[in-house]
Amino acid sequence: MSESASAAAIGFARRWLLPRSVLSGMLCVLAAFAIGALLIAAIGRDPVLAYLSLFEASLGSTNGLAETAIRTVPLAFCGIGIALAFRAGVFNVGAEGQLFIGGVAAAWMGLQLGGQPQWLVLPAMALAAAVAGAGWSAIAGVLKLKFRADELITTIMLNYIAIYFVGYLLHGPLQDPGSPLARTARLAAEARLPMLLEGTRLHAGLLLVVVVAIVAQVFLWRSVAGFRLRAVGHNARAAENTGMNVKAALWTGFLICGALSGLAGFSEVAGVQRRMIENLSPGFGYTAIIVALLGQTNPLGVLAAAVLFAALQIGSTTMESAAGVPSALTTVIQALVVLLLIGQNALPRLFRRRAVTGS
Amino acid sequence: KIAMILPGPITDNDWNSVGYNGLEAAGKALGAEVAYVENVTDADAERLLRDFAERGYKLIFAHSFSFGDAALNAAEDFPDTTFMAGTAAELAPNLGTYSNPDYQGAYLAGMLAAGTSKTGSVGWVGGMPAPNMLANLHAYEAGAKEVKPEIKVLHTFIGSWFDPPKAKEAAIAQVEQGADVLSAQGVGVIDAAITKKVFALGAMTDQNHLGPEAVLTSVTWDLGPLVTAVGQAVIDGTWKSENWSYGVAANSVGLADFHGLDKNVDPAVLKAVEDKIAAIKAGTFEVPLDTSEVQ
Amino acid sequence: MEWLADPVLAGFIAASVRLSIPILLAALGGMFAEKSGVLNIGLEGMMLIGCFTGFITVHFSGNLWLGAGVAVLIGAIAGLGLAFYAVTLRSNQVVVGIAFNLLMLGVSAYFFRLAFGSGTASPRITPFAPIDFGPLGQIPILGPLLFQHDPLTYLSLALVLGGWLVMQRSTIGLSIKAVGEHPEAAETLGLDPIAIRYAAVAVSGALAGLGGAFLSISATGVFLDNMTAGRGYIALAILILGRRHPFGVLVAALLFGAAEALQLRAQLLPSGVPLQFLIMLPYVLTIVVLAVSATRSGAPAALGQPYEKGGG
Amino acid sequence: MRNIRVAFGPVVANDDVSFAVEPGEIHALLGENGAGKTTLMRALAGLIQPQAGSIEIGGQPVTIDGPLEARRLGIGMVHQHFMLVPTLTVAENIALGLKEVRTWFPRLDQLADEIDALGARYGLAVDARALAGELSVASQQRVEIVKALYRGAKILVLDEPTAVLTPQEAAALFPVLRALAAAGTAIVFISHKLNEVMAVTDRITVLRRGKVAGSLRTAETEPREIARMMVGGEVTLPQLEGMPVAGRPLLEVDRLGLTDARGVRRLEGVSLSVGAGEIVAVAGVDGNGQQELAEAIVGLQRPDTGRVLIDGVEMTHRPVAERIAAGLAHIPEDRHRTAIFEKLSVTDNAVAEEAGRPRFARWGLRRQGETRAFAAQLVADYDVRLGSVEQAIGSLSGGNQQKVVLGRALSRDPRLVVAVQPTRGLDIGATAFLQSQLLKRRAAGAAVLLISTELDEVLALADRIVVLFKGQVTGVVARADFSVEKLGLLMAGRTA
Ligand SMILES: Nc1ncnc2c1ncn2[C@@H]1O[C@H](COP(=O)(O)OP(=O)(O)OP(=O)(O)O)[C@@H](O)[C@H]1O
Ligand SMILES: Nc1ncnc2c1ncn2[C@@H]1O[C@H](COP(=O)(O)OP(=O)(O)OP(=O)(O)O)[C@@H](O)[C@H]1O
Ligand SMILES: [Mg+2]
Ligand SMILES: [Mg+2]
Repeated sequence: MSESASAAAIGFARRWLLPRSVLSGMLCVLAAFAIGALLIAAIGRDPVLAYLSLFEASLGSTNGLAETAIRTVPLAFCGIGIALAFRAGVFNVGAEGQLFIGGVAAAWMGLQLGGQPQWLVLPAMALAAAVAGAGWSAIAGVLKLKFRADELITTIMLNYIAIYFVGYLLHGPLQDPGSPLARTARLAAEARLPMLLEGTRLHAGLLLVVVVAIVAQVFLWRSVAGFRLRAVGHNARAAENTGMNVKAALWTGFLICGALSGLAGFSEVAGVQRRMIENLSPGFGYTAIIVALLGQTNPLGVLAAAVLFAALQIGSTTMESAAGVPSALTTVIQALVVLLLIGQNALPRLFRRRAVTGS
Repeated sequence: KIAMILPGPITDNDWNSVGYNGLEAAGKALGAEVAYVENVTDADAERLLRDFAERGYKLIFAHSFSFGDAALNAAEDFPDTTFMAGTAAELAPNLGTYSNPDYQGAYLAGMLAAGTSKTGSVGWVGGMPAPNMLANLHAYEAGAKEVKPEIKVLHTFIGSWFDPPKAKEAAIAQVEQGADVLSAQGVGVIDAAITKKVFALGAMTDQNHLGPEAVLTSVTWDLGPLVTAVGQAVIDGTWKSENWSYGVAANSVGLADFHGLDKNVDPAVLKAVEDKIAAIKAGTFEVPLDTSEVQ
Repeated sequence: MEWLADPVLAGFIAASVRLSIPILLAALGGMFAEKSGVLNIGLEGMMLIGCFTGFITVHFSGNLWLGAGVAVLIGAIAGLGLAFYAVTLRSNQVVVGIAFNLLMLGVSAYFFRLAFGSGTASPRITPFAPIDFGPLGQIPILGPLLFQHDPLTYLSLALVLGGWLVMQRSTIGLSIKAVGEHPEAAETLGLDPIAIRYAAVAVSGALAGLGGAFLSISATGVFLDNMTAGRGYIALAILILGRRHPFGVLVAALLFGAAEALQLRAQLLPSGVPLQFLIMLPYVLTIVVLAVSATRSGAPAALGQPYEKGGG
Repeated sequence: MRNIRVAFGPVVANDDVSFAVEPGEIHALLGENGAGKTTLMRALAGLIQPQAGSIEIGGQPVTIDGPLEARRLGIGMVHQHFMLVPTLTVAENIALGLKEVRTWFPRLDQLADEIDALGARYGLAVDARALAGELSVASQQRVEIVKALYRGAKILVLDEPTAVLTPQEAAALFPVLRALAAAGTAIVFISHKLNEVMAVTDRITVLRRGKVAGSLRTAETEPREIARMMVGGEVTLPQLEGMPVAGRPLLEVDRLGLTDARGVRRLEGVSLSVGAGEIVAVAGVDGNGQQELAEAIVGLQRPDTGRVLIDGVEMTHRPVAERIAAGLAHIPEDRHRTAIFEKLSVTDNAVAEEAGRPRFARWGLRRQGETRAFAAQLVADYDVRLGSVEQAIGSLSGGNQQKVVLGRALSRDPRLVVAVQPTRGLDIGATAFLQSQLLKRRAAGAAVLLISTELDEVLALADRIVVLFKGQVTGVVARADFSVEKLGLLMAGRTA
């Protein structure tokens, strides 16, 4: 398989757009739903009603599509960041913590700049979020590059630390004056992302993430820096031998992931919550790991995987409210979709091998 | 049609169970169709509120202090739907709030704890320092101090809502520091009381079955009357946007049966508690509400 | 020397041990998987399913040991499921692990509701009780460290010793290490890397399952959704901190447990340190220890790399 | 083995191959890179199943369905890439998979004694208690042989055993092989070095493109004929001609000292210089600091004392990129680890060093057309055999990978070439080609530092030879004074 941009685009199209693979992907989703249907029936609920409401809530209505798009934004931001880090050989699973840090930085900046024009406030907030997220990620970077501490572990630990640290800020210095709740004051109108669609909550973060996905795709497959990033990820020693700056590529991996996850925090704060809250993310940063890898660590693929996951998550909670399916079951169905999808990716390869080496 | 979104699992024997039970009770009482979603995160809250509103639910409860914003936003877009948010700061014409008055019960629990303690130290274990938890803690402490001004009240926040093993360890640490009556604001504390052979005060529901020898009594909170009343008001068209509070005075918050363990409590204190309940009901005493941060 | 017998110190030591056991078991399991070359991110899910099945078995049978046994069995089966993906299908081990955790989270909560309904009065079982060693338990330091615990704790410590025997002293351990370092070489010598990896991941699931069961049938007597609360991920850190060696893992788990126990006690003192900083102590400590102690992490050469029969 | 056929998808690695080896015989299996030697032997060792053909052992038809069955039949194979687990001891490596070793508390001490005894019997000194990963390459080789013997090998296959050995080590291996043969073992010996084949084998079978090209008695043939049979044409190895025209020094190494990560002193006070139009060779037994020297010059390791100057500019602590910009090209020893990105395309590998140059990039974006054209040119110029330049380089044979590395290094007209073991494991054709390319660079006025353990290669190509022993220079010999004896002494650490 070639790794050039055009071939990647073909690969992407083949994976996501051509009927055959979409068909088999759909089959997986259907199979997961079929198993889910049995479980739903087992507790005496109506699977048909459940799935109708799932579809309706995620893809079958304007509002559903908008909600799916809203959920796509943080998943795709984090997922693309994680994907680029993985490409550089950096196993950064700290998106969750970076998102929280980015969110709190965005809210802080938004409150500082209250009253300034929107064209100034929003970019400043985004910048603050990206810088803060990258800075948080840089802690893991320093630990890895200076102390050789495994980033898979340090980033998990840093997630906990970030969340508690944000908790401290929201209970302390940044707490909304006059409120006992752990949250910042509400952001002024200039500090909120514009809405895209009347009657829905869809905000401009979607445009931002689509742009980011396209830029990331071009960066990864067409730019020299992206090439070096991939090369370092494949073989750091050879990269060094060919004069590439290995540390720079690893830092890129850490910082991009942190910055994009920080932007996820920004878009949640400025687009959805309109302030920083203690539970900003229900595990976006962790789900994004699955999203990144299901998307083959290809920015556009990640975007597609994020849409799939967003639709699934949106739809499945509605399934709970509309058809009385316990949320536990919707979690099961999500996991089954992932497992069947990766199984479907692997199985044909397995059979092909068998056919060749078999005597 | 009444709906509710809850921040945690309805099986928690705690906050979420109370919400769920209240909803069920109101559903039965009013003959209303009810629906709920559990384990709702702040990120999902607004969407689910809108979702319920869109699907024709006329009364929707956002059963968490952190859903206030979400409810406010949803209320704006669905003026014909009535929203009720748990301890919301800002209200709208179609958004009311209801408070969690279990701190009133906590005051009584504090009195009982002080009246039971032999060591002069009592404990309190909670999940996260949220306003209702802080109110509960401060009231508990005030209640204890009313009975024994010199009493020491130990408190620990374990840093998450649901982590029974950790809550148990936190409680054990308090016992080792001398506490011999524990207020259990989370699963696990009663386990510690059983292991360490001290008393625990249950919360939200009668938790005596979790430790028949250890659970002195529980501060119960029954949301049924409130949900039912709100529902009735909506049906009647008499609903008003205000703070609905059903506490001790409305028999929504109270103490569960002692299951025979009241012999361990100083009779004078038992009497004082009963008087206090009467005073609250009569309106001659108001339990102080204090949600300031600790430390 | 007064402080040696101080009850607060004794309580602290005993609590450190109790808090460390679940993570210890999961990390020990993780060691088997990783030594054989499979990254088991699914420890969290395996703990949770063990926590649930252990609880429910004890609830319906009343037999604590049966509960532990079922947790081990179900954990092992979950391990085999993960191995099917990681070894046979050669899928990305991180995605598979995370997906498994998601699955177990859903499955345990769903079946809990199926078994007990959505009502309020959730059941409680009587957990393992500490064994009474009489005066032995009163020995300063050693008493709370060794003689105040329940049978499952001693089983866990025995498993550390067993893990050491298997890993460092037996032919089985040799084969596992060979498969993790150089599966191709192992295959040329007639070992079956695939089968060995399956077995190692199953063992890791079994141990994680037991670690999870410890939470529900030893540490407490209840089960709650997502009761493991991230301990499976902590175990991954402990595993690396302990350099994938049974004794190293034991020390690292104890250290983490001690930090947790300390944190819970520090909250009771008027220290003026914000609460959140105390709560994050164990995590910060883990990072610091990792940073000062990590030279090379010494991961098996083939860790995370799927193996294809007949050479890669 | 009769009429064996093995195909990997469209690639037919063995086509109707028949091959026989008798007890007590040392049988050479020869052929160019990719001719199918390794594949044939892997089929014998039960690691792959042939699609057609039959195998007989001692006259009995057998089916070898796995390594265990192969072992039962007395087949032992020493693989081209060693099959040792580096983190285990020698004894543990040998114990792996042995049924005879107890499951609990294996008798490793007893095993170690047996291994030592077995080693002593055939003159294969191994330390059974040492970690395999810490042994020298030659010792690992011996361990592999002992491992096969301990498992009762009656048929011993050695796949390019000498490719990684020094001449002395290789020479030391031959008596062992003879002793084994004398004891009745049948030995298959795969090598690209015809002199060794002539010296040690009894019979020769040559494969060409998966088919048997011929089989003959060693005594009745000569290298030229074998080579012809292998490639199907004439080949002669190039030889240095003409006097050195040494111009200004392009590489100066000044009292270099280096300590490795484990704290071992690898280089001490090494000084040398290479002038324009000169080939300086660094000779020495493997592991005497050659790799460290090369890496310090290239910038992959940081020396702690001394200086490195490229074209008069101090580069001791400068990044690799600056050295490349100053005209350095590196052909590293360990291709897979240091030179190539196996999963990236041939194109990407070909431009890895220059991807950021204006020729290949504009505004930070890569210029696809230019890049691909360059790769196509390189493939043509250096005779790389492949399907498409967009193929992953890892799917090329080792020899062809090496050609891409060579092309990448030389196509930008470097002024200084550092080549480390550039012909290791290559067949004659590829070796001749590579050596002629180095000579071409010399003629074009570049400085070439050739680091090699192959004495023949060094003697044929170098203007001067610097000998390293234990990280120190034990002597510098000019071309006029070349002699094998002299070099041998210097390599053994005796300063003349
Ligand atoms: N596992 C495999 N999958 C696909 N093709 C293979 C595989 N192994 C070998 N081949 C192909 O089989 C052919 C013969 O390879 P083999 O390794 O036997 O060559 P060789 O004679 O040992 O070469 P060398 O001298 O380089 O070691 C080559 O063309 C190679 O591409
Ligand atoms: N999994 C595989 N798929 C496709 N081809 C393979 C595979 N494994 C090995 N090969 C092919 O096998 C051939 C021989 O591989 P091998 O490793 O023996 O080369 P090599 O011995 O390193 O070459 P050289 O001896 O020249 O250094 C190569 O052409 C390689 O492309
Ligand atoms: Mg070969
Ligand atoms: Mg070869």
